[in-house]
Amino acid sequence: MLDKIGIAKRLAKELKDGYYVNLGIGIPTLVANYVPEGIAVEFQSENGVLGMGPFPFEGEEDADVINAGKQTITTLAGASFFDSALSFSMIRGKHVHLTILGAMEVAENGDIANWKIPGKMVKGMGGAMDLVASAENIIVAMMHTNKNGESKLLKRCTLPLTGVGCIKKIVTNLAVLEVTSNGFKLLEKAPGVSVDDIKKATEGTLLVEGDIPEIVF
Amino acid sequence: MLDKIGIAKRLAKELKDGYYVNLGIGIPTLVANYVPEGIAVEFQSENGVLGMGPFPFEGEEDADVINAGKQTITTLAGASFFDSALSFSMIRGKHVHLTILGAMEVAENGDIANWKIPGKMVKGMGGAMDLVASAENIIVAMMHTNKNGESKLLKRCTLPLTGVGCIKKIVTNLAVLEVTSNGFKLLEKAPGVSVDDIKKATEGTLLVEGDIPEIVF
Amino acid sequence: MINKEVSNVQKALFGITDHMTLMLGGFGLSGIPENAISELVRLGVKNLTCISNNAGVDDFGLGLLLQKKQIKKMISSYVGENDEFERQMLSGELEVELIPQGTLAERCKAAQGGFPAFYTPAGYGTEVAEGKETREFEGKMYVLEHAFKSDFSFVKAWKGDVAGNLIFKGTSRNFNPCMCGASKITVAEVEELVPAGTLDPNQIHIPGIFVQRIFQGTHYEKRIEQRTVRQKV
Amino acid sequence: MINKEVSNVQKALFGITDHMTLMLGGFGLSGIPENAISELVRLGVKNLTCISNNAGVDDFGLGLLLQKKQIKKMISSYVGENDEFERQMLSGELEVELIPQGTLAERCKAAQGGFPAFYTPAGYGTEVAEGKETREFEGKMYVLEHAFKSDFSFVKAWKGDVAGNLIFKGTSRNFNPCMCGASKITVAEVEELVPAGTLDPNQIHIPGIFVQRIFQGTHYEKRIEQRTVRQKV
Repeated sequence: MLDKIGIAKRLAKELKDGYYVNLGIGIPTLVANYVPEGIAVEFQSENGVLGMGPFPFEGEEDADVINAGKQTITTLAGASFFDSALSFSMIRGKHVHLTILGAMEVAENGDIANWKIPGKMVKGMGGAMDLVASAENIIVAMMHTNKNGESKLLKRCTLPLTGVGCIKKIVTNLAVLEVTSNGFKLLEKAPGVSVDDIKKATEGTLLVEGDIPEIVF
Repeated sequence: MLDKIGIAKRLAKELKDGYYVNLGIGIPTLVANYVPEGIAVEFQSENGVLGMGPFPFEGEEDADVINAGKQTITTLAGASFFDSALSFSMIRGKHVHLTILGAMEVAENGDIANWKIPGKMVKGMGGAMDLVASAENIIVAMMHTNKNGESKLLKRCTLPLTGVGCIKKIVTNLAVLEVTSNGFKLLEKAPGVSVDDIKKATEGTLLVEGDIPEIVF
Repeated sequence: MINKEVSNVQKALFGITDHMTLMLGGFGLSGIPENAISELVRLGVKNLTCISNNAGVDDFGLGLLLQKKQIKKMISSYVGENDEFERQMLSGELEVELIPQGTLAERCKAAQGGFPAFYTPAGYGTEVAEGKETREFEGKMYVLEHAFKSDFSFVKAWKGDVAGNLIFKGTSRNFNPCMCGASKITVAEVEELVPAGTLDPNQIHIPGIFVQRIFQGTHYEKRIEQRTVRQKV
Repeated sequence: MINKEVSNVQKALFGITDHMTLMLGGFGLSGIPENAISELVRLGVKNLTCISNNAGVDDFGLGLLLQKKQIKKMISSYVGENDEFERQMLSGELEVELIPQGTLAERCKAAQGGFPAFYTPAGYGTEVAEGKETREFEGKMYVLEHAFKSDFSFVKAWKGDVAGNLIFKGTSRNFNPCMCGASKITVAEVEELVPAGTLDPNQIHIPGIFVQRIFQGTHYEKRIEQRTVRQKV
């Protein structure tokens, strides 16, 4: 089973040379720490920065330089700042190559829900609806089950949707899965996790074809 | 009868304190030379400058600083440069208060034609269609008749339109006229010009009510 | 040069009344019009509709207006991190319209630029598209979204000149430029107000034509919401 | 940092073929991609569709491509000051689509920003609206206009860095920023190419994400179309 850092490390393998990448709040943010050697990627944050670097050293925080998670950040050489409209032009116009974001639920038809629990939690969608409606390459990073042990990989989402049919891949603490027209196709399993474990934790259709390799970083 | 400078001087009286103004090519451009004392106006050129100043001194021309007529210009304190999209946001969004432009024909219903003579002259509309479709306050500056002595103030335009029902006022070498629902209302006549002269030069309906004052600068 | 300077925040907010619709710049607590918000609290205007990406925190930003129950409706994309907001929303005291962040930015830009409506893919197939017109272009579905209509825009810039020209700093730029000229009156507050001719015309982020009033703000707290740092090794 | 530098104009134009649609920045002769145009002439690619506000003059700018009859169709807002253009247009050799200047800019921006279509008032009731969908919003009529589709954008900036970030100068900015990222491949030529980290991130006009290839151009003529001056008294 992977911890959050393990999930981030596996996600980092999805980065390719020349990619502009938007990382959501939570686990996705950690991906920036594990960019493979020898490739160049730039991180975009939808509040208006491209070329994000690591967190600042203590005492060097600037309230005017934050990411979409409202965290203080730094920028790297080649960075740029811009307004929210141009930022979403980058996203909507498919200039951002990869989006990694969290989810409450993903359905086997590629639907995603991550912004609202009616009557309980209503934080809002932020930039997520623009991201999932626009990007060609969207990966969900999340725990396979919720705090009550219920599967987050469903036949159909039960919560209000963020986007329809848009998710292509999912990396969880248990597995890497691809969304296909027949269901969730199991690509890789986490160390120490069996295919049966994954089956039990997956409410949606799980497709298991041949030997499933173990995740390597 | 007014010459071009006279027309420009009369047009300058339409400027009001705090106005952002877009001046078309030709006579309108001259208006900038006759801004009344004591008022502040800024001139916008749709190729991307606000706060235009006079022409540069010889030897100080900059190919990167021109107006929409492709003339070399200077800028005044408080000027700004911007791209074509933001420039037309200023125009379409009604942030520009007054547009003065030339015309080949104006009709008594407020239609204007100034961009094309089918089969003969096709220069294009440039920014004129955006300007006349957007501005609330559009004044046409032109000669009352064309080179063949034919009226340019018509019942209906004969050339392809630039905009429909958008012209409010016209300043010519002979008169100042307002476009009303009943026709061209004569507001002022040029020095040495009689109401009859204006009638003869106007193909569209001319409304003459009471004494018509002479244009004063 | 058309002078837009007003001497203080009181004059800058002249004409504000109950039931108005306001746009307020900022992302989280970064780039928010702190002085304008304080004055709105002092004036006690009520039943406001606020268009702002976020709703501040309990004791800062728009949270201050929420505490005083001056806001009738919020139009935002993300409203976490604010308990009082959540309480008012779940209890029904506060009307909330949540819309995608890019749609929010572009509805401001549409108002600024005289576009009545545009098509965007964001939110198609979700409840934010309910009751809205949708349309297919080349096999993909889009939602028709309309320009906002509002009375005042309150924006915060880093530097400005008396002609109303604005320069923003870092990510505190965010929605501020998009909201300039998107309301009947745009009020800009700046950390430093300089004479016309001081700023490079080539480096202006928002030309003064989009700003009706400008003043130099005071006492910027610029609170940091998530102070994240790394240790020097 | 993702490096976008290519060493010369030949590499910058790699992949250009006949029948492609190109966007070219510039207003009049100001801010035109002089190096890219020269290379297009040298390559002799034909049957091009060119989206550009103007068509140059007889012996400069896009006029050079017109002379060699490389252009099949021009999409522009203003094409005066070019005798060869007029001759080809009136004789029917050259297809010409004239559209309002603001519409041209925004159709580029729509392509850049992933908007399929938008409503604008420009051209309503005129022949440019013929065959186009029109619609009323609050008593005013608008025309539905669509995003451009094109293969290459050629833009000219003042300064750029190897990450593709661009800064434009004066009114030579014009359509250039709008065309960046609006084609499959955007090629930027700059007067001065600097290392990443040299330009202030706060003062970038176009972030490098919208640019695929950047090179430092040579021999900029920057011809002035209308040299207007006043005399020193």
